Amino acid sequence: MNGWILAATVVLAVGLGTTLWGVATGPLGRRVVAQNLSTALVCPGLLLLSQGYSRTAYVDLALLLALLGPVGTLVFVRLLADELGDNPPQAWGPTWVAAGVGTVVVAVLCAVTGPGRAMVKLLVIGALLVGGNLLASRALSGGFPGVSRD
Amino acid sequence: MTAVMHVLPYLVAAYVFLVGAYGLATSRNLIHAVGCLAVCQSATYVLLLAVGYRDGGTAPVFSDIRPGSRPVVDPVVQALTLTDIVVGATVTALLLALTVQIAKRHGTVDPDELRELRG
Amino acid sequence: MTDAVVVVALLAVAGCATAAVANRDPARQALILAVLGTSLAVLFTVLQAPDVGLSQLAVGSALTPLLIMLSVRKVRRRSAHGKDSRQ
Amino acid sequence: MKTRTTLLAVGEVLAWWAALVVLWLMLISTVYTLEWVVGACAAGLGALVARAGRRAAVSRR
Amino acid sequence: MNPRTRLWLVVLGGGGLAALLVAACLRLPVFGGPWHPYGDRAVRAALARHTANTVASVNFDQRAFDTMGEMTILFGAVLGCVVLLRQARDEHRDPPAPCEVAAPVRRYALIVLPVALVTGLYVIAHGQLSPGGGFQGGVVAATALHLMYLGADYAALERIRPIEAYEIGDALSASAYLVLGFAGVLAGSAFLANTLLPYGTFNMLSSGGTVPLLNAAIGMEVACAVVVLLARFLDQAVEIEEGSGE
Repeated sequence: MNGWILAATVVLAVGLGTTLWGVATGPLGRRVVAQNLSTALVCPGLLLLSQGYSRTAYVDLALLLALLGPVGTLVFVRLLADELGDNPPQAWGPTWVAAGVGTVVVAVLCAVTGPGRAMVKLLVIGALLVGGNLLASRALSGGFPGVSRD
Repeated sequence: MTAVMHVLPYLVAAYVFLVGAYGLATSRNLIHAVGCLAVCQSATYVLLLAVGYRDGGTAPVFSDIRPGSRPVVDPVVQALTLTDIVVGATVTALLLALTVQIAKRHGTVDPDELRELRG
Repeated sequence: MTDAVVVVALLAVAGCATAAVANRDPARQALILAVLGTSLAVLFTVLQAPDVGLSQLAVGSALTPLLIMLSVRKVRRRSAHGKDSRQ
Repeated sequence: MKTRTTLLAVGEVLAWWAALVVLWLMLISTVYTLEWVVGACAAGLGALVARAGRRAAVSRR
Repeated sequence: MNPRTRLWLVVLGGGGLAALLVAACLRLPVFGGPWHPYGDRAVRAALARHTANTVASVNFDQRAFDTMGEMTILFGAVLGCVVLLRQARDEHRDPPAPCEVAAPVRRYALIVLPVALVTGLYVIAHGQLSPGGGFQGGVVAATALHLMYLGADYAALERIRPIEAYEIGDALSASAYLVLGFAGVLAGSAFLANTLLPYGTFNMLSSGGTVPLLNAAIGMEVACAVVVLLARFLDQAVEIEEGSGE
């Protein structure tokens, strides 16, 4: 047991616990928000686990999640557009908290890794993660003016 | 704690399987039933990987560690689980295709209504 | 103590499985199945199976939800159309 | 006019190719000749798809 | 059978199954135990053949025949979906109205599409070294193409995805796997035996004998199969309408 795994345990327990509660109950809009947050919070957890097990190979998992997580949310945004159109969910507080967790974790890991290609890979993951989740969140809340839904 | 930990993953696998089977038996919508079958399949992944785990072990992948420097977990069950996930995904796709076909031919995806139609 | 993270992942998987069965609407179930896929990937990582975790992420995060949501859309459109023609 | 379009197209593909080769080099752990060859091929494919995708997305408008 | 009797039957059967499963769980080797005879042998065999990722070695070398079965299941399932979801005689194609997608989403899709494709190819190419392999990378690459549907519309996806090419690619890569297997027979050893090529330097792209080639064949097969599969579902959900198109 080391500090990294402890931090990962906390992030995963809080992240998975709250998003499971959010995705299993309540109106449809809140559920999609929770699904988006689950990828946004699990990805930093996976990065911390990779550092905790001192295996750089595990970073690929976080890379794939950062790429495909927002894609999954966009699938729901696209195919549930009719149901979500009436009252689009607004959840900027949790979204920014998740983005903050992602940023902090990536920054700390970059500081530990030191300059090099591994650090750039971490930065790529961080950019994909935060950018993708903020965009998915904005698409979800209907924050793009002048868009006609099909 | 340790005594519980020795069986907890197996019990979780059994629980997930039973919950999926319950959902499958009581489902009123074929698409929901396909989702429940996916839950049942995830129980098999949990069971297989739990059997192969070794305390303090790491993944049997030697791209970033020297072979023999750390104990590794069982790769055979991991390969089996990989096959399991592929087969699970294709089964889901095939069953969803069947469901779409049933909806087209009979106009419903409720198994009880389908039984009445046939009888 | 490394077991703590295993326990967290196991409980998340069990909780997601229960929720996926309890929610009877396929669209809501697809959302929970996406979260179930993510928690399974976490469980596979802590059980030291990154290969399996990668394939679970690839299948569970975008492919399965897309398949289910497309089927839901087709079935809904089909039944809406059927109701129209019956009237 | 025609040459200009061709130049722009080639430039777009080359820019994507360079960016994707850099991405490939960041993903891998050790660099050697075969890695360069495979990475360059993969990045070439990615660059062609990137251009095709952009054209497909805007052509209708 | 009325729902009430059925529920009782489910409870009874489920209870019995639960009791048996719990009894079995208590007798299984303890979780995290040190005794893994097959795993230890598989790791030794993989290292002897210079394959860094033992899981890939098990899938494409030691149990390559099983992977052929898995590939056959995938191929058959895709064939089944193509047959089930074909356009019936009483249906017609109705091109959907173009859908306006917000500009940031379109830009995101157009940037992430090549990045995800290259990542998928990276996962395939490094299957025998780091975690990953043909299956994982193939699904990622196929999913990447469908960003065109999310970022623009179905017509745009169809423009960059000639479906016949993917059907041919699916069949070609499945036969490539078989041909590689028979090459082992022609070279004087067994079907799918990894004796054809030199094992190479440990932890390099060219290591592991036929493992990288089989891996690439599976990667292409999976990518093409997923694209064909999703194309059928998208056709049904977006384009094909009831009625014979008056």
